[in-house]
Amino acid sequence: MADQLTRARLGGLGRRLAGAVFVLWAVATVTFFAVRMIPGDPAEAILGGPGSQTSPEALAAVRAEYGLDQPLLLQYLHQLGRLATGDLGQSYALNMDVGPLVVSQLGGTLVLALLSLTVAWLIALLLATWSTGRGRLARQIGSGLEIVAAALPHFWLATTLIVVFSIWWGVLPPISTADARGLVLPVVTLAIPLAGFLGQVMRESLTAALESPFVLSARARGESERGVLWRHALRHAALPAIGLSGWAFGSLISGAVVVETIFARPGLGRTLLNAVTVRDVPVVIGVVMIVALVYILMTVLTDLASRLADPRPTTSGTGAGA
Amino acid sequence: MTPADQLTTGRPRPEVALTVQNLRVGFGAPSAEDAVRGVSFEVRAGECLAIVGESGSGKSVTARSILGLAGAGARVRADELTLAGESVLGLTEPAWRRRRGRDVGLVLQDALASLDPLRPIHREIGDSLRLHTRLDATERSRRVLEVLDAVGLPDPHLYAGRRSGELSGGQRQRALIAAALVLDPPLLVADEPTTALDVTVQAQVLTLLQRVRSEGTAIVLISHDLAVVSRIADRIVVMHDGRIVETGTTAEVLGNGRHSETRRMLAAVPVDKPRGARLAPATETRPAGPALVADRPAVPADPRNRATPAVPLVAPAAPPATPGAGLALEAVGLSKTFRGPHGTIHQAVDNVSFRLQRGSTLGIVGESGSGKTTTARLALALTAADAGEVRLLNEPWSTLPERDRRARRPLMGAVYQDVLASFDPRLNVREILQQAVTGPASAGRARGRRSSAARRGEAARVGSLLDEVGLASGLLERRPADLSGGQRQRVGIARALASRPQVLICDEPVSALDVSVQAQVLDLLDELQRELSLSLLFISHDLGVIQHVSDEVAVMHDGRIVETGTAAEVFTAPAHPYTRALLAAVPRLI
Amino acid sequence: MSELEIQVAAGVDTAGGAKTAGRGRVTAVEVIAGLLAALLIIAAIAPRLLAPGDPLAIDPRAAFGAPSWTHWFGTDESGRDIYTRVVDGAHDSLLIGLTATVIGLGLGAILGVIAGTLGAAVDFTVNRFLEVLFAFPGLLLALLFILVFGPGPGSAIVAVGLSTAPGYARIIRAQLIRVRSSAFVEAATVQGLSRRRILTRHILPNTLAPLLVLGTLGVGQAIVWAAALSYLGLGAQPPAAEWGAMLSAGRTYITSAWWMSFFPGLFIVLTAVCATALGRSIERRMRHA
Amino acid sequence: MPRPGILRSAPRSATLAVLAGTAVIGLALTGCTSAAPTGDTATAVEGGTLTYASGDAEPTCLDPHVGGNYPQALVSGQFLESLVSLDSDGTVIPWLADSWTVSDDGLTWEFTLKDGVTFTDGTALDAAAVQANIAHLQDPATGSSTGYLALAKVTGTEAVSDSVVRLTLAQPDSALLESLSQPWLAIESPTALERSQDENCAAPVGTGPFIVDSWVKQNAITLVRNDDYTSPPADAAHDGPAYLDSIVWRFIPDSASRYAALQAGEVDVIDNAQPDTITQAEASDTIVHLDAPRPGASNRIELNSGKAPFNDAAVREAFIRSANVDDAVASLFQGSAARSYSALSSVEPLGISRPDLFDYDPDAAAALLDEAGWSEKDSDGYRVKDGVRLTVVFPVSTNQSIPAEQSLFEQIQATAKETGFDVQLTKLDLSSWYTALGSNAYDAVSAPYTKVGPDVLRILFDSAGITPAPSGYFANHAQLSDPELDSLLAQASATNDADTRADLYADAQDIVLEGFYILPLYDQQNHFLLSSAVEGARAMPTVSTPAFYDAWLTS
Repeated sequence: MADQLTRARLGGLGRRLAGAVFVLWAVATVTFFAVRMIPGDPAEAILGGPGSQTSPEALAAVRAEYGLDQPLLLQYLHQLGRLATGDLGQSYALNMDVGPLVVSQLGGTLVLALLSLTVAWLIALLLATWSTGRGRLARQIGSGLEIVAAALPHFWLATTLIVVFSIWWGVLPPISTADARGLVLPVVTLAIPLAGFLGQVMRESLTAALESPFVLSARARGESERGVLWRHALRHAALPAIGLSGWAFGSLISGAVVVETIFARPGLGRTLLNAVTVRDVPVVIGVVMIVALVYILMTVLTDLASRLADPRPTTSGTGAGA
Repeated sequence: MTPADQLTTGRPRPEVALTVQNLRVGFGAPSAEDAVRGVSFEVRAGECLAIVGESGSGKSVTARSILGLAGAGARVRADELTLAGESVLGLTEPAWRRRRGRDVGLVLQDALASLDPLRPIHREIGDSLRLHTRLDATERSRRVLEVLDAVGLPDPHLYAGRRSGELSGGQRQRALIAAALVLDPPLLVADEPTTALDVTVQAQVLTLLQRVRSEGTAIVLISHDLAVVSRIADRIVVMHDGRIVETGTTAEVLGNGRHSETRRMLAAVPVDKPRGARLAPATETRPAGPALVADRPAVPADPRNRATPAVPLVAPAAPPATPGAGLALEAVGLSKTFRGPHGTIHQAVDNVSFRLQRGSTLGIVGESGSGKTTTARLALALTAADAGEVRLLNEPWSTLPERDRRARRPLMGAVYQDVLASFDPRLNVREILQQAVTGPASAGRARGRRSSAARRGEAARVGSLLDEVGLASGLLERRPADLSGGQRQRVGIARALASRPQVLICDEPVSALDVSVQAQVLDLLDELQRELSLSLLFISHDLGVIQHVSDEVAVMHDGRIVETGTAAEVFTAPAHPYTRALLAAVPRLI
Repeated sequence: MSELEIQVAAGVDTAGGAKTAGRGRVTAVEVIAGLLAALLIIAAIAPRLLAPGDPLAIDPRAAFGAPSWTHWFGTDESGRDIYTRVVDGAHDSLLIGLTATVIGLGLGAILGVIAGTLGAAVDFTVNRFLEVLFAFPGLLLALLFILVFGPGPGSAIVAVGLSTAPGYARIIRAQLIRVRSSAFVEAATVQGLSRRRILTRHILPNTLAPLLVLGTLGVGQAIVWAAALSYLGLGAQPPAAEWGAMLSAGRTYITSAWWMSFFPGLFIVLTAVCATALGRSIERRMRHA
Repeated sequence: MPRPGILRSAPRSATLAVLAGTAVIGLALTGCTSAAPTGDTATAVEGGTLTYASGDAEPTCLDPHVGGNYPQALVSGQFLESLVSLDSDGTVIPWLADSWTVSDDGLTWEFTLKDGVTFTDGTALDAAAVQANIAHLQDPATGSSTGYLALAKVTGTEAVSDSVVRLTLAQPDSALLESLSQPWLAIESPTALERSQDENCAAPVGTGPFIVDSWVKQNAITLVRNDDYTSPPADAAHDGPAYLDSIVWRFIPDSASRYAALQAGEVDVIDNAQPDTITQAEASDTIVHLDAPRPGASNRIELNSGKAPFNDAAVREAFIRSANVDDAVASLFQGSAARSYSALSSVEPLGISRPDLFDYDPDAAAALLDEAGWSEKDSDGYRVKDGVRLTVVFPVSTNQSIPAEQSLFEQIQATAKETGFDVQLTKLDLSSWYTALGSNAYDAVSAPYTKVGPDVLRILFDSAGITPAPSGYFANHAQLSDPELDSLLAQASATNDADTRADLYADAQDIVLEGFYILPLYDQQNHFLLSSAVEGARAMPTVSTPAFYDAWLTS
């Protein structure tokens, strides 16, 4: 029985890994063929667009350099081969290897995303705990705040925060700085809408937990409201929100596209937007691949975290990305 | 049960554990009627007082008010509310908290949900010690193991670290009781402590509670089930509509209940009532006239309408209609396995054979996980058996391809436990019945072109179905979600009857119902069987119900049928040890 | 997970929590959301009723006017009245949001239904496909689409529709599977109904019933997303009075004329909030209907 | 959206060939503090870090030999130097070359290099180094476009001595000195040039006052002072090393963030300042405005005379008269840009201005249209002729037109509508914009063009410019095909007599302006905003890039 279980778990892990590899392969394939659908000559794009007065010789040289003169299938296989060895190719526009570029931009985005996730968690927790068990008005205020927060577009929030905190009051820098001050506004910008989503889920499960029999049992033991909240209900409330962290990461990456541009922060989002604007295909593929990779990683971590927080064997996982 | 240590610590007991005088509890607007309206009782040390009533009678609210946990919006007033010799009226929340757990413990119904599923049980139990004593961690854990041992949890060292989900039903109910007893409170409030449990486990828990009482702890036991409380209660309080309608010793109440509500409840208990005996007043089974659309009309004041419990409509020995006229349903060597989540294999049904005679009832009884529901699904040919065959009216059934079986499906109806879920939520009663009346036949016809005569015929049939199950036609436009539990089950039965089936598969059709509603439904099924010569496959975990409805009984255990025979044989002279254990555990009135 | 799935998940519980409010009773939130929705719809259909001016009428001399009695929301860099433009923009913004939602919902419904009805192999394939789409979180899929098909309002609509489709598909597939294995479908089988009839009479109607709720909740998110693309210069372009484009145009002048971006943004938020509130309310009512 | 300079600058700088000695780069200063070199070096404070925030796109390569666009010029001017420079009057002055001679036939140039100059990697500046640079620029593998074109006539180099280098030309090129003054032809260490292109792009080595210390992509380039600096241009305000310890060169594409950062003191200098921030800056006493318009053509709308409806001069005139540009410029640019009535930048001395031709006069416009047969109006108020609406398709490049300019077009669209023009503005990314031009799918277009000297007219209006290059690009967007104009421009570029040349260009401009082929708007905008703590910063008189050699920070 135990043996069977172990084998089953190993099998699950294997399936999981195979699934991750499959998704990465599919992402690479989709992206490769999608960008080949872009109208226009990639060689021209490499040389700076149709306006750049390129000579046929230069085009031919570029085609040869980037292997664009080979049949599409061969190019695709080459691309896969390179990806398998971690080589993401050369940026058309940035004159450097995509791998190191993307890796160098990953750090900033990860710091931003993880900080935002933490802050969003804190805000959501505070709001949920404040507004739960205080009667209908508090619940409605809490719920209303969450819905509004979830509806706030990053770009508008960022702009409004800059106007208020940088331009009117001048207390926080509107751009990234060497110290942590520059992180405040971007993190708040990303955290507030996310907190709206997390808070909705958290507060609902908190409400459900507070109405459950085990909380009644705890109260019947003489547990205080705070004890009920911290010892019992919060953990249950956190479960679905933990499960959402994979999704949250994805949404933060989307947000980073906007936030990094507005706050002039280095990072994957800004790199991606620049690359899309100038149609720098290898960089787009590189960013997409690394985001997919990190995203898959995050969903696995999320699953693990969910399992740690909820060791019940019946846990059905989160379904995020899986 | 292990003869463990004393459950109690020998803490001195107050003579009177609880005094309640004129308790009133209201919710919502001050003008709204109170849920509890002037309840008074007293519980002494070492006494078990049972509060009995159907859902909505106010018994749970009363119980929770004793712990000051009636809820945030509740208005609790009383002339006196004394707990362990101290008045708790108007206590502040912190003061309440100091008493809860120390002066009074609470045991709830569903231990799986009543213990935090994310925390090991030793933490849950230790919480009381942490909150009310100054014991250090080692002392606390010693006491936790002590009390777990005392409640009869095997190997406390091993189980203390588990979560409620990793324990069996009996184990976790013991753990829950241990959590309430760890501080040895003079009073234990047990709110339906055995309701969701299998009958054998229920018996063990009742025995445990008996021990608790015998050691001097007062118990307030809340239950809807008179049979359960009769085992351990010293005195019984019957509640109805927020009032106490009857109070007395257990023997008095059970033997000589005076109030109509008490009598109704007593009459409705199916156990030991002969086959064919009415459980509910005839007017409630099929209320005549449109006025009677509710489950329980106001208790009639007219003494002629008073329930006459245990009076058989026909001679109890009278054999069911036309037995031996052939087989309605026959199962031969049914087996079914399921694959578990981690590749484990679970044998749900193992070589099960049975025969259902025409016009009779075969009761299948078993505890949870015994394979009875899978058996029902196999009989309905909703799942394909791994081995074996089901034959319907001596013709192939389970071996037919679904396409061919469809034409024969009208011969077999089904009544479900969760009847609400079995209705398409988009349809109202009329649409549900209409569809059932039209049945698969309409699929062949041109859509929407049925003649008006045919439509009139359908409408008439829907009306007569409603009559058959005793529902007023005023309910036709309602959706099942807006009906009461009993009404829903009647709609479910009407739907099952719509195709004029010969065989009815009833899977726990009354388990979700209050005992008096259960009585009405059982009576109804009984009458219908007689009138329509139905053959019933009746599946239930409740031996009382099975005993009451069945001509023949099959006892299932771990996927196998361990014993079959006529109801009389099985219930009076059980051959298999498991059957004997089951029967011994059945709670009976006195 | 997607924003939508969260909204749906949270909405279910909200509806449960709202049981104290009673089934039929109209809450204050619903009244406000309903009024706002009505105003937005009027603005989209007949903007002149709410703002009689010309949204494109320029008045260079009145440029960069702060909010005042004559210009409630101020004026923009060309002296156009921002209130008039915001009202006028309701049409484009709602249309973009609606179209994107219809595309997303339609694709999602097709994928979800295909996955749920055409057998295990198809289900497996569609599921893997959705997994792959989910590995392009959020805006990524939309950006990729725009990279291929070029920026513009049309691209933005399809891009938003495409990136929301996986979320819808998963909700619908889950709903379909829930319905398919529900007791009432089994009951219909027992009644002898054919597979096709069960599918068309019970499974599909019950699966697709929540589409209205999904759509309402989704419109809010779609408007925000489309506005984000406009903001990044990849969607609708100024001087189109689309809110995202207005906001984008206004951002240039944020240091001197905050109202140019504040009010369009405010209406994006209001619309999204309104959609969420209405979606939840419909959900609650359908549950109790 | 800020304008990503990678794309925008390529065509502009690619043709930035400088004609002989006619460029005068204006350096207008507004605000209360002078940011120009004041000679007030006695009070200069050493040390400090200056943070520069660029709204242009981040260069992909810091070596301006590679490609050669404006963002590269902006930053490379801090660490690379050219052989010659221009002073504020447009006169060529010595820089790395102390002196130069030209043979009578104009085919041989000899440059004598400044003594004792070394590159920051220790390599000496000598004739071989200049040879290596020219070879590098002319090597197709380098991928130079601007420098490559500027050296098109140079056929050979020779080291006459260690300090004298000789260039041999195929044809006389009176623009050679101006070409060599451009940052795209700066001289780099030959040792460094031998590295791989990737390495050289990351940190080119020159003789300049600063050295590339690090480059964190998508974030900042850090430049540190060259303590051994000895080679300031002849018009510099001081000698020796720069005052600043270092410069942090950041990329903040969002104009509002950029200005907010300047306001908050997070950065000291920003470029691409928007009109409203310029107005705010001028009201503030902590921010100084530096206006440095670029040379070449003025910003203007070109009307496609190659097809209907603008093949009719009356319709062109009607369009121009129906557009209220003055009010629009006043409201949108709030005084930071002056209306232009010329084909050339106001810094071009040979430009002529014709305010009389560009009055806003809707009545006259209506009369002209009536005469031209566009007398009917449809239900939307647009003019129609033979059932065809009077439509002006106007693709706008979001990369090349700043938001205020896009708003200007919208205002023109609105005022022209009153007369009955249906102006269809479509905002396009650069690639789609080029496609629209290449497929002749436009009636009006605005394309900036930077080139020192009136010879820009030949590129923009010579009929040869109508034929697209193989890549589809062409410069004569007005599709002006007039043999008389062609001949005037040819004569002007051949003559050596200044007066004749001026007359010929004036005649040519009259043809362009009086034919209503273009609607001039204003000079190509190039505004810097500086914190008032920054002293001594200036824009180079060559192509208006900022220079911080003389700059210092008041504490």
